[in-house]
Amino acid sequence: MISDILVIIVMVTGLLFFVATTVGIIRFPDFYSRVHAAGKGDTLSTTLFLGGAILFIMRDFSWDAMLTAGKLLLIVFYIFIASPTATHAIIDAGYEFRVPYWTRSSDKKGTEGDEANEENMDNGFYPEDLKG
Amino acid sequence: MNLEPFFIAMAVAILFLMLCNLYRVVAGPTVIDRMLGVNVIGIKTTVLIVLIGIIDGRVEMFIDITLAYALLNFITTLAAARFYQRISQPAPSEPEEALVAPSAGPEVEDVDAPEAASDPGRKETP
Amino acid sequence: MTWDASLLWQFDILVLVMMVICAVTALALQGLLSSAIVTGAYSFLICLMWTHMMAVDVAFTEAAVGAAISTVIFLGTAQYINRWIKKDPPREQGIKQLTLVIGVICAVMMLSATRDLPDWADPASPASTHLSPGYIEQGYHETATPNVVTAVLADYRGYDTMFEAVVVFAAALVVMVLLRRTSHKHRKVLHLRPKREGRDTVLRGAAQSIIPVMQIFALYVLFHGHYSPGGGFQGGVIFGASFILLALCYNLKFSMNRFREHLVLWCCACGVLLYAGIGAACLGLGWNFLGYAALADLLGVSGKMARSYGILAVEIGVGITVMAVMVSLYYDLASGGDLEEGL
Amino acid sequence: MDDLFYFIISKYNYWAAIILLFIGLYGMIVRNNLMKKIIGMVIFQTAILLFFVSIGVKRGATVPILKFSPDKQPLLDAAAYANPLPHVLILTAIVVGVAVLGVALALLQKIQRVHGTIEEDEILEDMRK
Repeated sequence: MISDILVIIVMVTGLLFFVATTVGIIRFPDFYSRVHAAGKGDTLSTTLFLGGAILFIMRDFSWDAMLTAGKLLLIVFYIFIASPTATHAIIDAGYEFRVPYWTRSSDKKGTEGDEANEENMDNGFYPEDLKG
Repeated sequence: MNLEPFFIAMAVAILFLMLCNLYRVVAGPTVIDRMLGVNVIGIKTTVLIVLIGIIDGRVEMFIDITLAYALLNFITTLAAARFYQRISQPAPSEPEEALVAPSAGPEVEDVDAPEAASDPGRKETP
Repeated sequence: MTWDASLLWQFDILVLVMMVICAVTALALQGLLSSAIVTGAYSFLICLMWTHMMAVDVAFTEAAVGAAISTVIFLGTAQYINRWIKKDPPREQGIKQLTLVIGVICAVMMLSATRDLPDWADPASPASTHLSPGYIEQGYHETATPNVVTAVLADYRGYDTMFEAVVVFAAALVVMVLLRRTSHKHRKVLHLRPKREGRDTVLRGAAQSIIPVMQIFALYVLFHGHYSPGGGFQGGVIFGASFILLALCYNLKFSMNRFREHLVLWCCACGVLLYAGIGAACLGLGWNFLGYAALADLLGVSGKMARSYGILAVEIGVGITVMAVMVSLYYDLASGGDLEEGL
Repeated sequence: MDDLFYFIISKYNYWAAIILLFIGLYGMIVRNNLMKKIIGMVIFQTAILLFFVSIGVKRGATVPILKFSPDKQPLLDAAAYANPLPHVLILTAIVVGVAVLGVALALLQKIQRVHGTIEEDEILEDMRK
């Protein structure tokens, strides 16, 4: 009973993080902040979902269930390695192409900044190669 | 307590959020934005497969697929990143020169392969 | 009403709607890379669909192939072609509309024909009542293999699988013959990946921790295919993907030093030969081609265990061929055929 | 209302397969770019595979891997397992599909080398010259 409630709590927390990830991916204004949302929120919510699954499987103890739970732990570990690595690779590619980044418009005037970048962002400019 | 309705609700909720993420795949202004959306969809696919397994009652049969996804998922993303690193290098301006340039051969050799060179014993084995 | 709520139709409909959106997007977008990447999302969704239809072996194959191979070879090809699509020429607008009309008419005809098909997930449908119960009920007594799909794949339908392996082998040869260039006159413009001191450390660290696990997991999938989803096709694809990952994290030369091209071709041929050789050995012992029960005396086991071992040997052959073919496809397509600098 | 609901529930998978089939076919015929045609081919192919696997689904069935009772006896009830035959056919078809995709992409690279373009009308013009 307690473990069931624990499963529900963990999974609902994971769902909340996934909602936050989705909002971030849809609503954030530029590429870098979207990668930020995906890299952190997605990994954490996946970990929580799979953690809930592990708790559910471990409810009644048997060696088969232990083996399955061990495999799930392995999955969590490798997602924890692979997913941030993937976002790192994406952001590296974007940085190499100088994808324009977003700045707050109030900070725009009067401060030193990358003017070309701001112009690009305003005009919706993206490197040609990245649109293909 | 019967948790099956909870898992079904959870699976449908995750799918609905995946549908929202699909917006980034369809509309994303650049290719790497799309890549990001596909990455999120791929990682959540692993969760959904585990949930389907739990609902079916035989998770141990579904877990291998999930492990395969966990290990393979970032190959596509990595390939896209590598692709952009390669084409960010400007092509030689003189195509005639590039057509016959034999210097391209040795240059390939020393790009990024110090491990291969420093390790001649393992070169022979697959 | 006999429909069952546990079929999760909400789930199916959401996945299918997403699949249709992905398919339309992949064909409508102007850029080629975008289309290739949307096709990757399509692959994830169809894997989900197959898992939900309880086709775990199929889902496993799709997972390995869709996540590791197809998008990578799309991207590899995109390096060597024009990535920019121009607008379709206006003179074809009429043909386009005509195609649309004919397509819609055909689709409506096929949709109306679905009324005659058995209901979805009907246990009493003709496809599920004549041949397949025999495989499920007899398969374990005859082959000692709990995974019915593996038993049918390698034993009852062994010919089919053997020629599928031959087709895959032929595809690798065709790709090599099409792309290989010997003359140095037509050397293509090489885009070298820029040197990046220290910036690949994260990727290489991740690859170093993942590649060994991937290879061990591939062997597990191959040898455990009797008792869980898996088998030669899935294990081979995952093993091949480990070399692709190596090439992506370091470079093509590095991967080719580990797994040289002539060795790849030997592996391609040896897998098919192992499969056909086992079949021929059964023939030589006086049974049918691929009748593994002939090996019983040779191995000193009962007939049904001999069939189980025969299935295992055949799966190993398939695994070697598929692994080598996937690596060969990657080497050729990602380097444009001259094997010097890949993706 | 219930009848309509039952009708939709019992057929939607076939409808999805047919819709995907014609999306792929339309893309293959209409798009001018050869790579788009290849993507149309992939979608066409998966639609057929989806139809095949749909045939083998059974309500209340589990994966076609035998279950064992605690005393190691297999449960041999055909109604409890999904139909394994379509799975076998489709499993091999996917790997062959990747091989076909590889050959198609190799042809694409070769066409680009010979004609310098992968647009269908430009290739035809180039061939007429």
